[in-house]
Amino acid sequence: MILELKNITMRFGGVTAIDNLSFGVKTGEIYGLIGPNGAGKTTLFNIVTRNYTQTEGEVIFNHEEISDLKPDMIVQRGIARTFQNIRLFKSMSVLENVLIGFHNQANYTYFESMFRLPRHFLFERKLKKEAMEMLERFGLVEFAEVNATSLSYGNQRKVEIARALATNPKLLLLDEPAAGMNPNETEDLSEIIRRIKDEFGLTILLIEHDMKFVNNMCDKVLVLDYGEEIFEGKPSDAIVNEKVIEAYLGDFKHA
Amino acid sequence: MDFSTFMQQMVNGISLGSMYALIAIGYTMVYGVLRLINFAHGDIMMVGAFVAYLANSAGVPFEISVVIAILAAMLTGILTDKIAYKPLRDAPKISLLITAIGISFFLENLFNVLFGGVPRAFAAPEYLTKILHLGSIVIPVTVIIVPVVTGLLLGITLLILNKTKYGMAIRSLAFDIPTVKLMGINADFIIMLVFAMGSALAAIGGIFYAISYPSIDPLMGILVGLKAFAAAVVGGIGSVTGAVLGGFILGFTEIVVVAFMPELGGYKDAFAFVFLILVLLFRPTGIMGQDLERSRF
Amino acid sequence: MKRFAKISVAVALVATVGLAKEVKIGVVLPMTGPLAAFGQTSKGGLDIAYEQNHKLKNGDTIKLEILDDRGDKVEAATATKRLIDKNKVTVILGEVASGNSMAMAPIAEKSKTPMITHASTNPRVTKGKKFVTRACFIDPFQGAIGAKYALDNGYKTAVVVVDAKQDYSVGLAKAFKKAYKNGGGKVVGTVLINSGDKDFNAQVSTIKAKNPDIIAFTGYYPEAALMARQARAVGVKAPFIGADGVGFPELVKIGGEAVEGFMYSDHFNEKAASSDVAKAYIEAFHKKYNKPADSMGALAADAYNMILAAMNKCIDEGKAPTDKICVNTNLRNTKNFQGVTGVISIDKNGNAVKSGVVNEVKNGKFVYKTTVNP
Amino acid sequence: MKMVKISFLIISILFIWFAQNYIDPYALSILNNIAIFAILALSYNLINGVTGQFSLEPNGFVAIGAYITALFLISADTKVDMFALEDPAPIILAMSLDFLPALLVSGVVAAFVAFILSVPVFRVRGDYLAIVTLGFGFIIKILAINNPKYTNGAMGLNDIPEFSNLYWTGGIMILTMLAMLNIIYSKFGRAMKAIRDDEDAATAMGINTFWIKTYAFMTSAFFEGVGGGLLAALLTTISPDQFTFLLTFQLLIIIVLGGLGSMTGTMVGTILVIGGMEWLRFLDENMTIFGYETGAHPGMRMVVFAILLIIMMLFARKGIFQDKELTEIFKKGSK
Repeated sequence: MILELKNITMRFGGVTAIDNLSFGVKTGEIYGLIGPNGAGKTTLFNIVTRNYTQTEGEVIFNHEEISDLKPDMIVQRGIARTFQNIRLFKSMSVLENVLIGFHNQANYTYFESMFRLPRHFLFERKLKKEAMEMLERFGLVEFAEVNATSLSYGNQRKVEIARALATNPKLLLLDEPAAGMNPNETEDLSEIIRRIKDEFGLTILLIEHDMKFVNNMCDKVLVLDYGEEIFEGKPSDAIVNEKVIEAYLGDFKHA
Repeated sequence: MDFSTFMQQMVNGISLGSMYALIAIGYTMVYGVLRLINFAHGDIMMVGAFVAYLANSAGVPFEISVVIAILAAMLTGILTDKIAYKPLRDAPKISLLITAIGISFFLENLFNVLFGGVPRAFAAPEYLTKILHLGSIVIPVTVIIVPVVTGLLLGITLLILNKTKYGMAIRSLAFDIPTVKLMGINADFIIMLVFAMGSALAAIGGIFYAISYPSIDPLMGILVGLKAFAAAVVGGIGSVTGAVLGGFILGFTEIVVVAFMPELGGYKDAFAFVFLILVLLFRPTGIMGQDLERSRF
Repeated sequence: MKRFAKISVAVALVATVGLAKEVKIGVVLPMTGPLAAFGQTSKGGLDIAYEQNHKLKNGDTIKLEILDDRGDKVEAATATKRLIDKNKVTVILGEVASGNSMAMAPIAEKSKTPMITHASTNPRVTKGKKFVTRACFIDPFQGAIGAKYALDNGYKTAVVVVDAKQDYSVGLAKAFKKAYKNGGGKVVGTVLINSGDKDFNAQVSTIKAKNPDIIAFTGYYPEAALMARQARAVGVKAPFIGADGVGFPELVKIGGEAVEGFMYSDHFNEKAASSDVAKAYIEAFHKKYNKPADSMGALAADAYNMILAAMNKCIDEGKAPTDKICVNTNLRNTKNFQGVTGVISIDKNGNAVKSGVVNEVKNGKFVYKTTVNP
Repeated sequence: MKMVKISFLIISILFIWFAQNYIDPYALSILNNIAIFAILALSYNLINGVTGQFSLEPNGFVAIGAYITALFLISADTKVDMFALEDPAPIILAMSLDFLPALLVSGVVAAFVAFILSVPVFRVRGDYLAIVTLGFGFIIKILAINNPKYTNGAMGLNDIPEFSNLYWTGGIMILTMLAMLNIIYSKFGRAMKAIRDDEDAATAMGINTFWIKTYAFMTSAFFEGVGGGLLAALLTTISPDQFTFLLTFQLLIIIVLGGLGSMTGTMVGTILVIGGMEWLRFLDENMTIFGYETGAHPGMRMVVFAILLIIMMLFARKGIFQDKELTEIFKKGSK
C-alpha cells in the first residue's frame, strides 16, 4: 500500500467537498478516480499534493504521514503531478522544461554556478544527457529546442508527463491526461503510460472522464459523487454497477 | 502631558486620520476591482489640491473651485484608466504596475514644469481656518469639519456600494471580471465609475490636507499616497470600511505617539511601512479584508 | 626694441577687440524644489547686474551659463562638474544653501576653478579652501546679530529650532547658542525639524511645554511659516526670531498673521542702502519687477560685479580674463568693494566682512529695524 | 557561440582602457554613470525580469552600499570635522578599508539585509512585494536621517575620495554581466524563469520557490550595494534624499526598454536611458524653438521619460530584446 487516505473530509466555508472518504492505492497499480463534474476529484488530488490542507483525516505515503509537508517537499518524497490545463513554462524550450524536473537531482551550489566551477559543468552535462534520453523515450527529441507552448496539444501533454517523470517519482498523479485528445492520440498516450509504468516501476493515480481510456488502463477505480464514495473495484464492474449509472445518468436528471 | 494637550493631540490625530482614510478608499476600491495598485492615486490628490488653489487664486470663489478641483481629479482618474490601464487589462501584472508608476511620474513632473517647484500658499476662506477656543483647548475648525465630512462620505460610499445597482456591479467585479462581462454589464463603465469615485474622494482629501498644511507643491502626493495605501492594506485591502479604519489607525498613531515621545518625531513617516510589514507577517488579509486570492488550482 | 613692444601690445589689444572672446561664468542655483524662491530671486538680481554691465575692459563679453540643481546637493555637484568640464567656465557663482555649496567646493578646489557663493553663510564652505570665496557674512556673525537683538529686547530664555537637514541651519544654531549664552541668555531647549516636513505638532507641543520668551528659528521660510501657524494655533505666544533664510514674501503668504512680529537678520534692506551703486540697482529692480529689492538678488549682483572687477584687474595686469589663477587671486584680495549690500572686503579665509540688518514683519510687510556692523 | 562571448569581452576591455585615457572628463563621467547604472540594472533585472518578482528595492540597497563604502573610505579626522549634529560614534571612526574590500563589505551587508527582508516579503505573493520594497526604501532614508551619530544625519557625507574611474566601474560591470549570465544559464536561472512563468507549476516540480526567490533577491541586493559604493566614490558627496524612488524608476525604464529578463537588452537599455537623460538635458534648459524662447523648464526631461515609459508599456511591452539574450537571437536566426 504506497498511498493511503483515511477519513478525509474537506470543507470550503459551508460546502463539504469531500465527506469522510478513505481509500488506498497499492504499489504498481493504475488507480482511477472517476465521477461527474464537481464530485471532488481535483480537490482530492490537491490534498494528496498538499496544495490544500484537508479539514480532517490523514494522508499516508510510503508509511509516512505527509500532512504537514509543503507541496515542493512531497515532490522530493516521490509524488509528481500534471495539471488539468497543461501548465508548461511558456518562455522556455521543451528541453529546458524537462530540465526543470531534474532540478533537485543536480547538486551543485549557487556559487559553483556563479563562478563556473567544475561541478557545475559535471552535473549540467549529466542532466542534459538524462533529459535528452527522456525526450527520446517520448519521441520529442526533434522538438528539444522548440518553445514548449508552440507544440501540438498531444505533444505538450507528453512534455508535461516527461517533465513530471524527471523528478524521479514513485507515484505519478495524472489530471485528465486524455482530455482534449483524438482517439489515436489517446491510444498513443495510454501505450506510453503503460510503458513508463513498467520501465520506472511507477504507481499511477489518474482522474479521467474518457471511460474507454479508463477501462483499458486502470486496474482499479473509485467512483465519487458529491464527495462520497459510491463504488470501488474493477472498471468493468463499475460500468454495470447500478449506483454508478444512476450517478452519471443522474447528471441528466439534475440538468 | 496635561489633559488639554492630550485632547489637542487626539483631535489632530482624528483629523489626519480622516485625510488618510479619504485617500485610502480610492486605493482599496481600485485594488478590489482590478487587483492594481494605482500608484498615480497619490498624485490625483495633489491634482485636486493644485486645481483648487489655481481656480481660487484666479478669483473663483473657494466653494466653486473645490467643485472644479473634484471634477478635474475625477477626469484625471478616468483618463488614467482609459489611456494607460484599459489597453493593458489582460497584460501581465508587471506591465500594469510599471504603467501606473509612469503615470504617477508624469503627473508629478508635468505639474512641476507647469507650476514650478515653488511651494505655494493655499488660501482657504475664513470659516475654514478659524480657530476655536474650548476652555484651554485650542482647536482649528478644520479638525472638526474633516472627520465629519469623511464620515458622511464613507456613509454615501457604502450606501452606493451596497444599495445601488452600480454598487452591486462594482462588488461583483471584485470577484471575476470575465464572468461579469458575460452577464451583460458594461465592465469598463463600472471601472470608470470606480476611478471617478476614488479620485473624487482623493481630491477632497487633498484639499483638506492643503487647508491643514497650507503649502502645496507638485510632489506632496507621493508620501501621503503611499501611507494611505499602507493604511488600506492594514485595514484589509478591498474593504472600504477597512480602508477608513486603517487610515484612522495610521493618522492617530503618527500624531499621538509622536506627541507622547517627541524624540520619535523623525520616525513618523516610517510608522506606515512598519505597520505594513507587521500586517504582512501576521495577517496578510488585513483587519477587515477577506482573501481575494482566487483559487489557482 | 621699445617701439616693437608697444606695437605688439597694440596689436594684441586690436586682436582681442577684433575677435572679442566670450568669457563664461557658470551659475548654479536652486531654480526648483523647496528652495526655488531663493534661486529665482538670486537670478532676478543677477539679470539686473548683467543688464547693467556685461562687457570687460578688453571688449570681451560675459556669458552666463545657469544650471538648476533642484536644491539637491548631488545635482549641485554634478552641475559644477559639467560647467567646469563641458562648458569650460572660468568662474562658478553660487549656490544659496550651504549644504549644496559644501558639495561644490571640493570640486572647484580640485580643478582650481574660482568659486564665489553669494549667500551660503556656513563657515565650513570656505574652510581650508584657496579657490572658494564668499560675498556674504558668515553664521558666527549672523548668529551674534540675532542673539544680541533678542537679549537687547529683554528675551532672556529661548528655544532653538534646528532644521537637521540643512548645514546652514545647524551652523547658524550653533553660532546663535554660543552668542546667546555669552550674552547671558538661557537656551531652555532645542527642537529638530526636517525641511520638507509639514506637520510640526510634536515640536510645537514641546515648545509650549518649555514656554520660552523667544523662539529662535534657524531654518528656511516654508517651515518657518508652517511652524508659526501651528504654534499660534496651539496658543504659543512667544515671538519668533530667524535669519536670512526666512526673509521672503512667501513667509507672509503661507504664515498669514501667525508670522506677525517675526524678527529676522538679513544682508540687505532697501531702506538701509545708501550708496549710489545700491540706489542704481534698486531703481533698476523696481522698474523691472515693481516689487521691493530683496537680499538674495542684491548679493548675487554683488558677487557678479566682484567677478567682473577681478577679471578687469587681470586685464590691467596683462593677463587674460579667463586665467583662473589670476581671477581667483584678485577675487581673494578684494578690498573695500562698494557693493549693493554695502562695503565688502574678503579676509584671509575668503569670507566677507560686512554689516547686516534686522527686519521685522509688521502687518504683512518687512520693516527695517536696525543695522549691525562687524 | 563561445567566440561571440570572448570577442565581446575583449572589445569591452579595450574600450575601457581607451576611454579612461583618451576621452574628455565630461564624457568620461557619463561613461562612469552608464557603467554604474548597468551594474544596478543588470542585477535588478535578475529579481524583476528573470524571476518575475516585481520589487522596487534598488534605491534602498544602493543607499546602504553608498553609506557603508563612504564611511569606510573617509578618513577619521575628515569625519570628525564633517559630523556637525553629533560627534561620530567610535565604530564609525574606526571604520577604514581600501576601496575593493569596502565595496565587498557593502555588497555583503546589503545581501544580508535582503535576506532579512525576504522573510516577510516572499511569504506573501503579488503586489505587496512592490509596496513593501518601496516602504523599505523610505525606512532606509529615515534611518539615515535620524541617526546623525552614524550617518551625519540629513546633511549626508562630503569629501568622499574619488576612487571610481572607468577601470573600477567598467571592470565590475563586466563581472556583473558574467555573474548574471552564469546564474541564468544554470539550474538556478531556469528555476527563476520557471517561477516567473508559473510559480505553482515550479512548486510541483519540487522547487523551493522561497529559497530561489531569496537567492535572486540577495544577488540583486549584493550588486546594488556594490553599485552604491561605486556611485558614492564617483559623486564624492551623498545625502539621504539622493536615493529616492527616482533611482528605482530610472532602473525600471532601463530594464523595460531593454527587455525584461534579457541581460544584453539591459546593457542597451542603460546606454539609451542614461545617455538619453544626459542628451535630453537641453529639454530642461532654455530652448529657442523657431526663435521662440521657451525659458528653462526643469522637469521637462522627466515628463518626456514618463511618457516614453507609458508608450513602451502600451506598444512594446516586450522591449527591444524581449527576454532573449543577444546570443540566442543569433542562434535562432541562424537555424
